[in-house]
Amino acid sequence: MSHWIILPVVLPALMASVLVLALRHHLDLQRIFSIAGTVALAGLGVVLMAMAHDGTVSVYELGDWSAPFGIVLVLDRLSAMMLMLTAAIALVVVLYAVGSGWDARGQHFHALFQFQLMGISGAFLTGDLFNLFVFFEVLLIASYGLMIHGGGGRRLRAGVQYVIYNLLGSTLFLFALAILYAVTGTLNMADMAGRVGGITGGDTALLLVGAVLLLMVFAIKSALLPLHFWLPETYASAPAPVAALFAVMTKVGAYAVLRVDTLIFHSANDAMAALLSGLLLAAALATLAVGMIGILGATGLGRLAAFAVIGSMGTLFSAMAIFTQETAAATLYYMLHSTLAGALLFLVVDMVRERRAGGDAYRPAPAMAQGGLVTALYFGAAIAVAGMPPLSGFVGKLLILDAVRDAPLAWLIWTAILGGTLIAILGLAQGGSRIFWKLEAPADGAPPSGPAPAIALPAASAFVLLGAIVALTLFAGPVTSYLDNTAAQLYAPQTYISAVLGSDIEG
Amino acid sequence: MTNVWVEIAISAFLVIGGIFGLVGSYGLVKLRGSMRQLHAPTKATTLGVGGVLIASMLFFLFVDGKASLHELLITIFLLLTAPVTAQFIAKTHIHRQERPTTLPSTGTGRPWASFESDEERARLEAEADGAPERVR
Amino acid sequence: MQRRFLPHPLLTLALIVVWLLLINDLSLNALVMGTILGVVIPFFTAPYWPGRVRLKSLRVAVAYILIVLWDIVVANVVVAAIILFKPNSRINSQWVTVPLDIRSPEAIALLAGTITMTPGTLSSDLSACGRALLVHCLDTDDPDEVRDTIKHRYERRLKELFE
Amino acid sequence: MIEIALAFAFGCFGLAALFNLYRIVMGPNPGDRILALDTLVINAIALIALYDVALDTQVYFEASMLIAMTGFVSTVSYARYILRGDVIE
Amino acid sequence: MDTTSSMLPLIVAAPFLGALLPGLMIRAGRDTCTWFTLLPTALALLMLVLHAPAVIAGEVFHYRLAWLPSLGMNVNLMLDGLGLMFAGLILGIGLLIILYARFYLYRSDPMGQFFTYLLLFQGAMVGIVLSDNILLLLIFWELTSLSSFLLIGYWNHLPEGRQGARMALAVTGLGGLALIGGMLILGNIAGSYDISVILQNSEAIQGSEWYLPALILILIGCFTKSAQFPFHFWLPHAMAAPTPVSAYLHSATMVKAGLFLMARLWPVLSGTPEWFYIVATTGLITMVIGAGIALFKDDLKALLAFSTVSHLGLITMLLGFGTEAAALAATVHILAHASFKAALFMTAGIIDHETGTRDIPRLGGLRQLMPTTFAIGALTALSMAGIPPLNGFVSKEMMLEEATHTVWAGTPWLLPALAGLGALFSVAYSFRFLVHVFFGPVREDYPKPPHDPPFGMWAGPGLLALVVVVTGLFPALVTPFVDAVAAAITGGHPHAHLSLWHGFTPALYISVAAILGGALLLALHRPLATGWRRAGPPYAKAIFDAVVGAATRGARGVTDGLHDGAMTRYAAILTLATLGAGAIAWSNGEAGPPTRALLPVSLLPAIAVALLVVSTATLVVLHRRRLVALVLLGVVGLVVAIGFIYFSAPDLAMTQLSVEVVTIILLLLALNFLPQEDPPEDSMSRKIRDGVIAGLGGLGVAVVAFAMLTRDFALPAISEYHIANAYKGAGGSNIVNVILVDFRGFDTFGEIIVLGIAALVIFALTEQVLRGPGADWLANWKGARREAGDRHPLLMVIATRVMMPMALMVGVYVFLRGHNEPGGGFIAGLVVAIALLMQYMASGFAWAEERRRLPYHTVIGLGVLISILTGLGAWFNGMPFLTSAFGYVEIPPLEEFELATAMLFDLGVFLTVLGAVMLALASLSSVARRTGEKVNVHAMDVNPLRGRPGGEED
Amino acid sequence: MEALVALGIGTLTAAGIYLVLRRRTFPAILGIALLSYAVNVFLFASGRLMLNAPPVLIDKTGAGVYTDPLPQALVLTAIVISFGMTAVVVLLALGAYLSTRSDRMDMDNGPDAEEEAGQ
Ligand code: NA
Ligand code: NA
Repeated sequence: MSHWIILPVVLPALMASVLVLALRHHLDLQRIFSIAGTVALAGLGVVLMAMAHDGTVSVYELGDWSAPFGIVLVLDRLSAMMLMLTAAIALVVVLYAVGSGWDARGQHFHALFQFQLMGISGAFLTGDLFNLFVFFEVLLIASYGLMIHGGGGRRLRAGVQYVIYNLLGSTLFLFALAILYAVTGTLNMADMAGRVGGITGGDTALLLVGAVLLLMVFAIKSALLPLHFWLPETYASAPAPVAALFAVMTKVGAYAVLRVDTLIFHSANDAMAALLSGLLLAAALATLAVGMIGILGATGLGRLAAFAVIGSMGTLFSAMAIFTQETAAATLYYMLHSTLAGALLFLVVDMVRERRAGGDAYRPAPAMAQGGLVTALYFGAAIAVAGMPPLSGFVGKLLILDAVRDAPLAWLIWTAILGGTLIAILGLAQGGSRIFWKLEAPADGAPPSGPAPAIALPAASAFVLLGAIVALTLFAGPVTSYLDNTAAQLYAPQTYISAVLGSDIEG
Repeated sequence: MTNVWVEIAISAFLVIGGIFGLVGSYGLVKLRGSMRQLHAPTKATTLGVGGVLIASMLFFLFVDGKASLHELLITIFLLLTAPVTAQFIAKTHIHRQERPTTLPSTGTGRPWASFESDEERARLEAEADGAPERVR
Repeated sequence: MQRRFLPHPLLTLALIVVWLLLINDLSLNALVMGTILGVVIPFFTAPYWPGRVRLKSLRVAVAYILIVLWDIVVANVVVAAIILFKPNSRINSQWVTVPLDIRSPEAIALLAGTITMTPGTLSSDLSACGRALLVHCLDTDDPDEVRDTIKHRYERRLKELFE
Repeated sequence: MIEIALAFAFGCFGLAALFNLYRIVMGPNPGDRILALDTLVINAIALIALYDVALDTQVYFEASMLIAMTGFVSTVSYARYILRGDVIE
Repeated sequence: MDTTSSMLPLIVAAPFLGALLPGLMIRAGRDTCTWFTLLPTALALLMLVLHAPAVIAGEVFHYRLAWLPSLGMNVNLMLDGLGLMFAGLILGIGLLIILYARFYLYRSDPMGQFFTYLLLFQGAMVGIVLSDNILLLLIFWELTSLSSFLLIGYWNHLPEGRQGARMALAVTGLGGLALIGGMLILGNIAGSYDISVILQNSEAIQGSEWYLPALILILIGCFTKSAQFPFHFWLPHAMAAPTPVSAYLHSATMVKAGLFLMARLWPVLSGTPEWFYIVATTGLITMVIGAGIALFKDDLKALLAFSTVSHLGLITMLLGFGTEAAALAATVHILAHASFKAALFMTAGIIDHETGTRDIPRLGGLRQLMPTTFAIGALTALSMAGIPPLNGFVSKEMMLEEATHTVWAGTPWLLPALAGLGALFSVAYSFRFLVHVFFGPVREDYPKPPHDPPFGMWAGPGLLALVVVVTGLFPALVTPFVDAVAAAITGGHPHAHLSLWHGFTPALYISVAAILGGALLLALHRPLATGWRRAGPPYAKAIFDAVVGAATRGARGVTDGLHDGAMTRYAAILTLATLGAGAIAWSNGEAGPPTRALLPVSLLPAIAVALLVVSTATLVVLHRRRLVALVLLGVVGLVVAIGFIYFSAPDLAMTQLSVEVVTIILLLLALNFLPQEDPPEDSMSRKIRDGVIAGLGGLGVAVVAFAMLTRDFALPAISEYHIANAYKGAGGSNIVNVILVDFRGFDTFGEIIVLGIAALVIFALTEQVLRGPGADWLANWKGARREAGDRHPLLMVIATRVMMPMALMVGVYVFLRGHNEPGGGFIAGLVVAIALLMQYMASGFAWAEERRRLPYHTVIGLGVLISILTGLGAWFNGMPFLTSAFGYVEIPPLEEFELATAMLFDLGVFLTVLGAVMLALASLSSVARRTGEKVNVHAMDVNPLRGRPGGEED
Repeated sequence: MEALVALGIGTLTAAGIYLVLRRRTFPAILGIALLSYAVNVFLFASGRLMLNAPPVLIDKTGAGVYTDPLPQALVLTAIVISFGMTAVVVLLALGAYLSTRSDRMDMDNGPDAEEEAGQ
């Protein structure tokens, strides 16, 4: 048994404890440790990607209790990739937070940040549904702290909404878990996968309710309509670097849907697969519409970015909801892309807020300092978010359009995605134009431009993200081939199941 | 079953406990006025729970044959806490429903503690020993 | 030294008993553990209990406990009768001021507790100087008698016990 | 005989709980409700002790002890709140 | 015939790579910057020219590089006649434009930025015309939209610049997206996204049911890009761009991308009636309308813009005819238009630059003042008018010739008539350009004294004027080239007969009529213009603005309306959505009858449920009185705990009880600063609405709960293993605790992390709030209620002195026995916390803190650390994280007792819980102290011994 | 008995939802608390109901009748987690109130709507 698998959970936890215990009063040391920890997490991501690369599914039996009786962590291509993505975004965000000084605007930023990473890592790795709940809570509560980092009345009030909404989500999660346990008698996902097929007759209503409620929980995390309401105010109010990290969090929801559906529910029975797929698709298309409309209807860049995230989740899910291997591969590509793009956009939003006299709201303001650089970054981010060439969003959308072409409602998905893109373009152009182009002369006696905070590290972080997006575009070939294999692994769950349960217990 | 007298004793304590518990709570309903009602639970606490706990001790001692005295702990605990809770509730009543004039005089020159404001107390104590309270 | 490490021997003793009751068994293990805890816990909580309390007479203490227990039983019956059979209109509730001779906070607390635990009377407040106790009587026609009973039956013994 | 006595006691404390409920619902003062809750706590302790005897088990003892502790603390907190506002002032 | 050329990617890449140069070189001066912009363009042009002879000879060059093979998106390039012509135009005119721009741009304009955008555009454009993969083409296509957006918005301090840029982006963006759809369909029909493959599949494509959708979508793309009616309106507004951009993008190149694509896909799309009617008709309408509007535009650039629209319509119409001859004509006109129109734009730019205005009514008489400019303008304008012997005449004749041969919906005269009308307008506005600007008297009131520009500025248009004349006089010079292009378009072997004189054909008559009519129209211009202004059609911009404005407002309305921060509605929607989805799921499955024996109903549980229901209902009814609500919450919690006991869950009951009391205290501490009551703000309808939602929710949950409770596990539950192995495998007999610290210790690990984080969040939050505006408010805060005296009553203080140590002991007890009996680290942590709470309530938090300060952060960090290290300890046994070990120890004379690493883990839990609760309390207490609350010196307020000799020091 | 428990869970849920839909943070928090009671009991009930069978081994081999211990462990975890969450949300609501002097759940929308009170 390789201990590498547990490290993405333990390392950030250890780091956070040390930060709280020993380094509470030393910001510089906190920064060094936090960055080092995040770098190490990225290193772990590489190691785990390598471990999973040949298609092996590795299982880590916590407490040496075999599945399904104990909790197991499971590493496959998908979880390794998600970890890598998380670590990459986290590294950029932590550098940005340090560079922009955000981490010094409240207590415990780095500890909360590390805990957040721990929660996300655990969610990607665990092979147990209840343990997934626990890690959801870890990442959520850390996100509460990060969301209100820096304080301020509006942020706190938005924080209250965010927390209460998610508490409702957590409640729903427990309802779903209870029902699923009551029917299947297990919590281990692989074990449950083996069992659901055998649930027939009078238990199917309960099973379906459990499955649907579970997906609704993930839909909340993924901000799918009509469960997305928590997101706009939260993301717009959160410190922008935190919102950039949150770009990963919505993907945790998407990951969970993909994992749970492909592993457990997809092959259970056709009626269930159709039901889940239908509900998800309807939600996805509505999400897409609302997200894109929100981009156009936004009155500030922060809110625009928030709706961009919603729109991207709609796009992502309109492919995922078809639940074929091809759509899964396309979904994954778009997931990588939209995470990077969303994060980038939020970093740009922060750069604007830090420099522009009018903040990120659409009202004329004097030119901001370092405006050229920020404008260029916005342009790149907007292209990526809109899904225009030449960046990976375009490739992702092409992949999605291509992958769903045989689906029954392909025309609708196409229309939604393409129409949504147009609205997004309009909205992004409007936003950019109003923020960066429409200037007003500074008031008499005021300095010609806003404050010029340190830009080297923040800009470098943003450019790293932009570079990653470019790389994702340039190396679309190898990336998609990796993702094709990942999707293939997802749609051949027997490997996963036998790896978890051992060859002696057959599903 | 060991002994009929033991059974009778256990049963008796159970019945006594039950009756006093019931009467105590009935008092809550029947008696008019917060202060009067406050008397009722004392019965539930003392003879009510006490009866049941004694019955329990006897039961485990004689029926199961093992000395089990930990019920005493609960009794001790209730005896320690009941006066405190009762006084606190009485104080809420005094605070909300009574005035210095509706209560008998203390006969000491100073009011009942519930009516003496923090400032007044601080002033008097500062006079007495010159140790002002600190503000943080 | 003793003051530092064994600030309240009575408390230590009580805690050992509590531990044995918790374990609900009289074993060597339990006794050892109980003693350790009985010493360690008061050591840590000592700052919250400055000063120390000495009981003057074990005999008085035992007598006091027995008297109170008996009074509880009797008064319970009396009060139960009032609750069950006396209409509200005929219940004569009164406030009674009990001037205090005892000064030790522990003694006052014990007196107040006794008054409350014996049904029919409730100690409701102290005077701001701590020299009078406000007692509520559920049903009495003679407040002075109540006051005298409290002073003679309980306070006197407590004064013996503590001061 | 013990069974009958147990049933009687159960009935008494059950009815007592209903009386408590009446006061909890009707109030009228917060203090009255707090008192009723405090009494309910005591009745609950008795019920659990009865349950222990009925089932011939001691596994719920700690729970009833904890009820006593928490009941005390919560009653005092409610009262302190009314008296002072800050519970741990 | 197919040859691989590795130079093709270089041709495309040169401008992109070159785009980096101007930005860097601008520091070296404007000339250097210009040189380094010319360089990549010239290199690319050179490489292109090297291929030209072979291409004209019929060779096709290819280049292939796998990019995203699984999708079929690859860097496949192709150079044939069509590509050659367009690439040549793009790069050739590009050179002239760069040169021109060097002199056109003002000193204040950031030139480096301009040239960067220009080169990006150039590369994208070259990419379009050299793509052999439609997905790749799409990328370049959209890139032209983006770079055009930047170029139009180059002068973004001008509102016209910003609006024009966004309008262009919106329209061409719309087209681009339609194009994506169309192209994907096309590729799917053909089975490949490679153009060379698609072109082989004309029958499959035209026979497919998806042909029409694909056609329409692709044409939307082409029409928007090439400004065809009704998408033509963006082009005039793009004129807000600096003139080099107008000349380059909006006349010579980008707007031809749509034409290019129609030409590129001509073999597979054309030849059907759909193609004919859509494309030819659109082209015709565009031609006439564009020309008509151009006549009435006073802005020189607007005039040229609408003229461009018209000419693009002309070419579109020719492509729509679907014949080889028409394709030839289209080719020739593309060349002709590119040459004269670019020159005209530059001329307009010169006039603007040198006179300070391009408003025709303010101009006139420039013939003498700007002779060179006049010469260039006259030649190119006459070509635009289709006057022989200029190249515009050659192509216009070919167009009219084709029009006379084409029958529209059975009406042979319609096309020639309308084409003639278009030509007439065209003559009229061309003459107007010439006459109203250059002729007439010299004026006194030019904004700037006009004079000819420097050589560098007129060199470009001059060269183009030369081309206009030469190719007009000797059209045969370009015949082989035109043949090659037309061959590439049609896939056949057309041959052009280019000449000025074709004899007396109907086309010639129309031409003559158009010239005469045009002259007449110009003569009548003034009254016509007045009429136009009065009754003219609505400005397209107004319509577009109205549409986009409405869309934006609508979007804002929808967005802000839906996401108005009304959390209560969000929660209601969440509930209803859950109920809806749950109901759908439920009805899709089958709910069977009970499969297990139900427990009989007995009196006490019924009473308990009654207690629960009634107190919950009371809580709801009285919830506005917050303290009362909290008391009722305490009742509910108590009943739930008793329920856990009744149903055999002592651990749960203990946890529930201890958590609840701490929760209530936290709520009380917070409530102290909050309003004591909810204002009566809910209408009855709102209450009913919420009541219905809540009732449905409760009903749903109750139904599911009942179904769940009445049916046994369908399959044996995994917990059977836990029961069987708790003692054997983990050495504990309290199975719940064993699950918590061993079987599922990882959950518990996560759980304490949650608690630890909660404490950190609370701490950070409190710090933040106390540094914010809330602190000032707190400092002046006066509680709403009158405070009773006697903060720390004697009775409580004395009782606590005994009870607190006892409670601590209970905590230790609960901790130690947890593995085997109900209890454990978590409950113990809470019990200890409750014990400390008693102390805090007795004498106050700060008082207690001063006597024994607990370093909460350390306690929490230590707790988490102990848990982690215990977990990691297993590694030294070669076991996974959290593997426990246990053994039995005997120290004489004591009896043997068990030691398990799980208890160490539980210690971590204990510490974390304790620290977290205390930190939360400390935070709230620090809020309270900010109100100026005093810290007491004495343990109790009333102490008769105080101040006496020998009295207690408390 | 099962029906009674279902009734109890349903009542708690309904009350919780109703309170969560109130306009002020405090009742919403109470609603969350009630909902977490509801879901805790529900989760507990997923092991079905048994009397007098606490999962404390009488016989070390595991022989005997015990109620399902797993849901109990899960509920314990859930209680702890929801305690942490409640503590955070209480403080957050308080912080929001102290900073803005408003304890409304709903926000007056829009980024332009209100500048932060007091900031
Ligand atoms: Na009494
Ligand atoms: Na409680």
